[in-house]
Amino acid sequence: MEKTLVVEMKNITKRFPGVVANEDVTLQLHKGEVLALLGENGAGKSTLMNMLVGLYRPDEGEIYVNGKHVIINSPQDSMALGIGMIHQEFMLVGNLTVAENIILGLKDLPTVPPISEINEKIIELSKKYDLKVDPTRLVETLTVGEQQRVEILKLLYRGADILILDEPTAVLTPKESQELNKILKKMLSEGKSAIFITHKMIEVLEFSETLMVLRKGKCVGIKPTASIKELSEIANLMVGRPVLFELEKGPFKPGKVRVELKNVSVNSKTHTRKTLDSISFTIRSGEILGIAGVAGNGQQPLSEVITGLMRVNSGSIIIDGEDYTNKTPLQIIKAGVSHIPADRGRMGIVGDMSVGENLSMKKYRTQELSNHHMINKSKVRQFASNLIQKFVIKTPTQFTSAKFLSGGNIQKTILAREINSCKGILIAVYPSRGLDVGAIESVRQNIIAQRDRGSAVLLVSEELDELRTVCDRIAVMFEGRIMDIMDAQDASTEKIGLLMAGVERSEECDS
Amino acid sequence: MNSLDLITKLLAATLAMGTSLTYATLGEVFTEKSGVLNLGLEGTMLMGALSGFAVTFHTQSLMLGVIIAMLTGGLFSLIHAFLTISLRSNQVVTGLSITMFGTGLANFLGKRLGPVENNLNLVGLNLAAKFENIQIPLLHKIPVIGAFFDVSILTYLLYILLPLSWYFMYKTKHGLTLRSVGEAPRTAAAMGINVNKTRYIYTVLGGFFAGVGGAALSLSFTPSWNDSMTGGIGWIAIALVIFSAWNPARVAIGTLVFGGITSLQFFLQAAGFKMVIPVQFLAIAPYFITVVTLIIMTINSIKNKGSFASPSALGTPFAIDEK
Amino acid sequence: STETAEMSEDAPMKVGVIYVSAPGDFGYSYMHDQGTIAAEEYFGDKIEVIRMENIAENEESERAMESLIDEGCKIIFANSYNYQQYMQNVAKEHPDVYFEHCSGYLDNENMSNYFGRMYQMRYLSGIIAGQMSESGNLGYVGAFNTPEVVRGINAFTLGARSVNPDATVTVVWTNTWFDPSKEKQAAESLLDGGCDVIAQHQDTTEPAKAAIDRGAYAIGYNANFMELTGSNHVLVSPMWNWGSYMIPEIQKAMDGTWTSQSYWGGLDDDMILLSPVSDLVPSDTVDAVMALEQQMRDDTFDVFWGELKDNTGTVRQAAGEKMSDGDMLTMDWFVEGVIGSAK
Amino acid sequence: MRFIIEKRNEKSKKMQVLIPIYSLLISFVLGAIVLLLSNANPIQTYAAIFKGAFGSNTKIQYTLVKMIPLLMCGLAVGIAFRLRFWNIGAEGQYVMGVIGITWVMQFWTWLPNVLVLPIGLIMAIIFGGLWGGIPGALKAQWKVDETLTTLMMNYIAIGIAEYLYISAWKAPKNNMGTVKYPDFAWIQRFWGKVHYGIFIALILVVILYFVLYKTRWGFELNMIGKNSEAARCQGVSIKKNIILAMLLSGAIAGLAGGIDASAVTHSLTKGVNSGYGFTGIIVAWMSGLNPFVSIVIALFLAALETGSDALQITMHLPSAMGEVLQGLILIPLLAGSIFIDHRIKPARVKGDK
Ligand SMILES: Nc1ncnc2c1ncn2[C@@H]1O[C@H](COP(=O)(O)OP(=O)(O)OP(=O)(O)O)[C@@H](O)[C@H]1O
Ligand SMILES: Nc1ncnc2c1ncn2[C@@H]1O[C@H](COP(=O)(O)OP(=O)(O)OP(=O)(O)O)[C@@H](O)[C@H]1O
Ligand SMILES: [Mg+2]
Ligand SMILES: [Mg+2]
Repeated sequence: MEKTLVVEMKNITKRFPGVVANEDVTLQLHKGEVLALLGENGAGKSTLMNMLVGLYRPDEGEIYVNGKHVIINSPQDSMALGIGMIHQEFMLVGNLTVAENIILGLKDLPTVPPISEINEKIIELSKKYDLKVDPTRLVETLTVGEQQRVEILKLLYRGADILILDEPTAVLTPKESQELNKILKKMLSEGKSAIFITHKMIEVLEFSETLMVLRKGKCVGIKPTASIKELSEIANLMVGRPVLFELEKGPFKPGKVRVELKNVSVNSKTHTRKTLDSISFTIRSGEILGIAGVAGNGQQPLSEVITGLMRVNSGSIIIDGEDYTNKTPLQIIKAGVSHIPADRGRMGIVGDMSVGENLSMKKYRTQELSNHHMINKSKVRQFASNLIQKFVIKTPTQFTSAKFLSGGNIQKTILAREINSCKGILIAVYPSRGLDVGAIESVRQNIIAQRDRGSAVLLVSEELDELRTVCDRIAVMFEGRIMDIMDAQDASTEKIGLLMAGVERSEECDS
Repeated sequence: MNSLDLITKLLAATLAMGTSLTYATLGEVFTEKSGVLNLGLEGTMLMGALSGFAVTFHTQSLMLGVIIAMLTGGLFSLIHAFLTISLRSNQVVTGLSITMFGTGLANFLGKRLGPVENNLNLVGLNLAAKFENIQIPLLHKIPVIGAFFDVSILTYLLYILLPLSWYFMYKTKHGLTLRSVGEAPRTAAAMGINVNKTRYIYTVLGGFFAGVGGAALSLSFTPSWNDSMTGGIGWIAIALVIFSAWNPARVAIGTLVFGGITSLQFFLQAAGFKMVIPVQFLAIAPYFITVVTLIIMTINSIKNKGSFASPSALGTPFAIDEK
Repeated sequence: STETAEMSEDAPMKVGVIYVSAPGDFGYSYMHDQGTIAAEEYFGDKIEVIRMENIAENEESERAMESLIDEGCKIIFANSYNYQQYMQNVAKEHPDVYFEHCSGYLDNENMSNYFGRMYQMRYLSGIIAGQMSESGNLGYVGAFNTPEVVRGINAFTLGARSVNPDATVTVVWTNTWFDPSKEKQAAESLLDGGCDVIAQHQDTTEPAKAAIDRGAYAIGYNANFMELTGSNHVLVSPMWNWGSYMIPEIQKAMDGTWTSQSYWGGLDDDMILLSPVSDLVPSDTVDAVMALEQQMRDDTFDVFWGELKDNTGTVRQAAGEKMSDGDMLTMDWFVEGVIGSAK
Repeated sequence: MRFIIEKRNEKSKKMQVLIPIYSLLISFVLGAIVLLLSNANPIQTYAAIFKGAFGSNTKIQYTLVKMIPLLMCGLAVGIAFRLRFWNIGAEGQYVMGVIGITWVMQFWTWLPNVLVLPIGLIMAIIFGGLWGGIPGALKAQWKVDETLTTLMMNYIAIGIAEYLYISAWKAPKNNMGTVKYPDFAWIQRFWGKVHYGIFIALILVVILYFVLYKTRWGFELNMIGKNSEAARCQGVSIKKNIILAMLLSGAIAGLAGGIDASAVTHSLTKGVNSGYGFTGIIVAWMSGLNPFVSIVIALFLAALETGSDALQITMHLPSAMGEVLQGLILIPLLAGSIFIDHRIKPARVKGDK
């Protein structure tokens, strides 16, 4: 079959202050084909795609769509060319409804949009693709999975033929990912073409015809997916060195109880059901407790009550034998708790401060970095450069604003800070979300090392693989409750999957 | 005077005084909704008042006066827009500077745009005509409500503009664009909206309203030109934008509360009420009560899930390729 | 500097004038400027006037005076109450310059204070208001409850009640000397409350205009409001005539005969005036007012003549006695017939 | 041709110096046009303004005296701005400071003489601090919008001051205004008009520089201002710091009022709300919230103000022209500020058709 080129980006170069995000990259997408765009965090994938949709303009190079040379100055231009993109960070307006988000920016919209007609059309579309979502709801009240559905509906509604998907599954649960993948298949079967950015190797194999790898802004390889025999091949290409898929993990030797939750409950402001409902468990030193569950079932509130960011309504939290219920975040930090928060941009870093300052944010209070109330700048510099080296954080200098780092390196910065200051208790929430294989490897390895050194770790994750390989025990959460806690080796995907869906153990036995 | 009568008159006074304030507040709601904070309102209004008066004085045309006031307001906001949107200067300081500049320029021009007979002064001149109250037959006789039907054309216009603005903002595609730009500019840009163009439009629109607000003083409420005649109304308008939670439908509440209390304290004095509190305290009552009301409303809204959130991107410049 | 100013014999003498607001306001500073203009016309090129307007009543005024002295001013007039302290300071440092402060009480060897007995005109305007009012409800828009304003209200009330013993004067405070909107609102509220004459101690014509618009009467202040508004519903305006003071003082400074004084001028020396009376006022009333004006000029009639009771009934001035200047200058109570609070 | 604005890799040191110079040149040109239109010789006018601000010892002294409250109000709002707390209430906090010191001066007569001034200044700090602390607490506790509360509280403070100097605290003989402070409690002058308050302001600059740039607390304020949610996760209490910063902000504005009252006005009277609180906002921002730079900006703005007197004296222009020229100086400066961390370049034309 003759393959027609739908998109061709020729010799694209894009520079940002201090970095060359893309250098002489050439990309080709054929009709009906899925191109997997791979690369480490910060390799320049999102940047390249943003140029295709007109958010950025290339410094050098040319773009051809359907054989015609085009200048894409704005997203409006790219939409007119039938290009649509799901961005890495959701592009949604929280206080608008689903329908409003979907029609936002549409060119040929009548002045007074016929909302009921639009709602119907959305419902129709969502039925066709099995994307359940209520068009009248405010987007800020939706779960992450639902928000992703809105993003897809935006593409469908606009009838884009060329889809760009920038890590669409990064924040989804396995189940949601599977659903998304089904939808994608359906869309592709209609003759659409797609560029798919992901860090998940399985998805690469499952979807793409061709894969293209970027490293440090340059293209380092284009291959037919069929030619790939082992996953490690891609990983090595991306990272430029062999990647370990096996984690080194010491034997499980649990020590004394470090954290204990007793019947912790948090009332919900909006729902009648509790946000957290009688949660009880313990974490011992030298142990990693995994929390599995579909996002929005209380994992994040759980991490926040332990770190003092959210108040509990009843129950108690005991750290090293002392009651820390409703203590301030600072008191809990001083008790030795480190925290890798779920939303790294919002909670984890201060984008407008330097990488070095961000690294020192847990330690600036201590004698290590300050004498009494004065911060010792030279000690901070030394401290930061050590951490940057140790955790291989890619940053032009430690004085660069943290916001300029790629997602993966932002996460490494947080990890470095929290692990460095960790005094035995680590709460990690989705620590590998959106990271490349290399970064994931190092994050997991670091967490395990922490446990091997005798720390108590709570790991919230949606990746069953991760939970199974990293954790010692796994608890499954559903609607604010803990459904069950089991040893990691007893945790089969099916078992966890059922619990995550809210099926009680007993019911499972009955059936 | 019976109490119904008193309330009617109080309401009438509030409407007369509140007209200018409402225009300015409504305009600033549009501006802020798009993510631009315009603290230059006071200076912009004053320029509107000045230009409106000067033009009407020389041409005898009230319509032309209002139009020129509107355009002047728009022009002044355009300066603000250019500085804060294109050149990304700090919105707070730019606004303050514009107020300083506008106040100075208006007061200066007030001594230059008058007729030769009056030493080029505009101060102390009277207009041949001003916006008179128009009574709607029968309706204006109804107690209390009647006050709404015995106002000037500029006030009647607000009866249309306020609901229309609400409709525009929440029901039309332009309103959708406006809200998204102030709330999530990156998203708006990704959806093909020209964020900065939108912000320009609504900043200038806000200026149009501010200009008319100024003219409502110099051509209708106190038809004359006086140095700094806006007397802080622009600042109050900025405060009332918050009070109305950036919702055009609630602008009227804010201006009625503030204007009402201002008028009320005069009414109480005029009614010979034995004052237990010093007169200066009556003068600060409107400010005090506005703050207290805001506190109560805010606490209430926290309980019923916040409705007092400002547009998320308010005050921050936008550039697509900058994080 | 001072040297250059004294260089030539017939170089004009420099006169500095400091105004609290812009003289274009047709209010207080405007009338001062009329005085200055009168002096300019009188002396021709023998003097050169340097004006400074909108000078705040803080150290800015001191700076303004120093600047004027730098420019070589020989005599400096300043027209607002709170300048007095600063003027006294500067006066002590510049014994060779003459200082003239309006509306205060401080003085120095080279500093005088001066003011006018505006209450006399207020009384006369009160007679006209009392005569013309049908309801007997008079309204008065007041800026701040300072002794000067309170004194004016009392005099106005006494005048009105001298012809209409049942008349009342309702006071509304605006807490601003100058704010067109507030002044208008205050007047409107008085009119809504049934007042049919509006008097004012404010710096814009808005209260008067509000009255005219409603077909009520107005009493002006500072300048001739009948001219400014073009309406004969302005019955009369008590006015300042600062030229009558400034011209002789400048002359004395020129002649080197200047001496310091505390001067509270009245009708007898033309520092205050009554504008022409509206043609709506019956001629016998005008005649009566003129007769009384002559009596005041001759010092045979006093406005604050006992017995005077305040509006709670307490006797404030014993019968058959005239009130001392000291008591007038600190007045903080309203006479019978005033509705409102002086505190 | 289209132009695009591109971010520089780092702030340009060169531009930080050049921009004010270029901006001023543009201002002069704009101002010259306005002046020519009003029949004034621009060169003469500018020379007069400069002479008015720096032309003699006395002029320099007045400029310095004016700088003190401007600088302190700039420092005050700068602290709040660090937290993204829009304190536009420095004016009211300043007025409350004057009320505080006046209370001590007028009524605490039993105090030993040497203590009157220090205690008066402390009271100014307390009054100003509380006036700033209230909106701070309202924000911290209930998220009440500070722009509205601080703005409204300006008017309230001014109203209270008017009540006090016209009625309650009025000196018996006065038309308005409280009694003069006892002269042993005045802040003394050491060079002409310049009083010792200037040292308090300068010491404050140094202290604040250290606090804001060198201490843990300064670091915490910075974190909160730039991402309060992240700061909270790092154990920084947002509520506590908003209240603390606003107490401090208000206290400094109050102190500014106290100093000006005890050194210059010597009483509470009309003119107490002189606009320093608002100009302080401009000082804070133009200085990039840097205390040392604030000195330069405050001096500049003070000079503009004192120099503007010359417009009336030498050029016989109305005082409003001063504001016009000040606006014309600020606007190009604001417009230029972008080039410190951005450069402008023509959009790429290659490939355009
Ligand atoms: N607007 C910007 N300003 C400055 N630098 C930027 C900007 N956007 C991206 N960069 C830099 O360009 C490089 C490429 O970033 P990009 O976001 O394209 O990476 P990516 O491959 O998508 O990474 P990830 O997998 O983490 O999403 C990174 O070094 C990033 O820090
Ligand atoms: N993140 C942390 N990890 C470990 N220890 C900490 C941490 N933060 C603070 N500390 C320690 O806790 C103690 C108290 O902390 P705090 O910040 O209150 O100290 P401080 O500022 O020196 O004291 P104070 O403010 O009371 O004078 C200090 O000894 C400090 O070193
Ligand atoms: Mg990316
Ligand atoms: Mg401490």
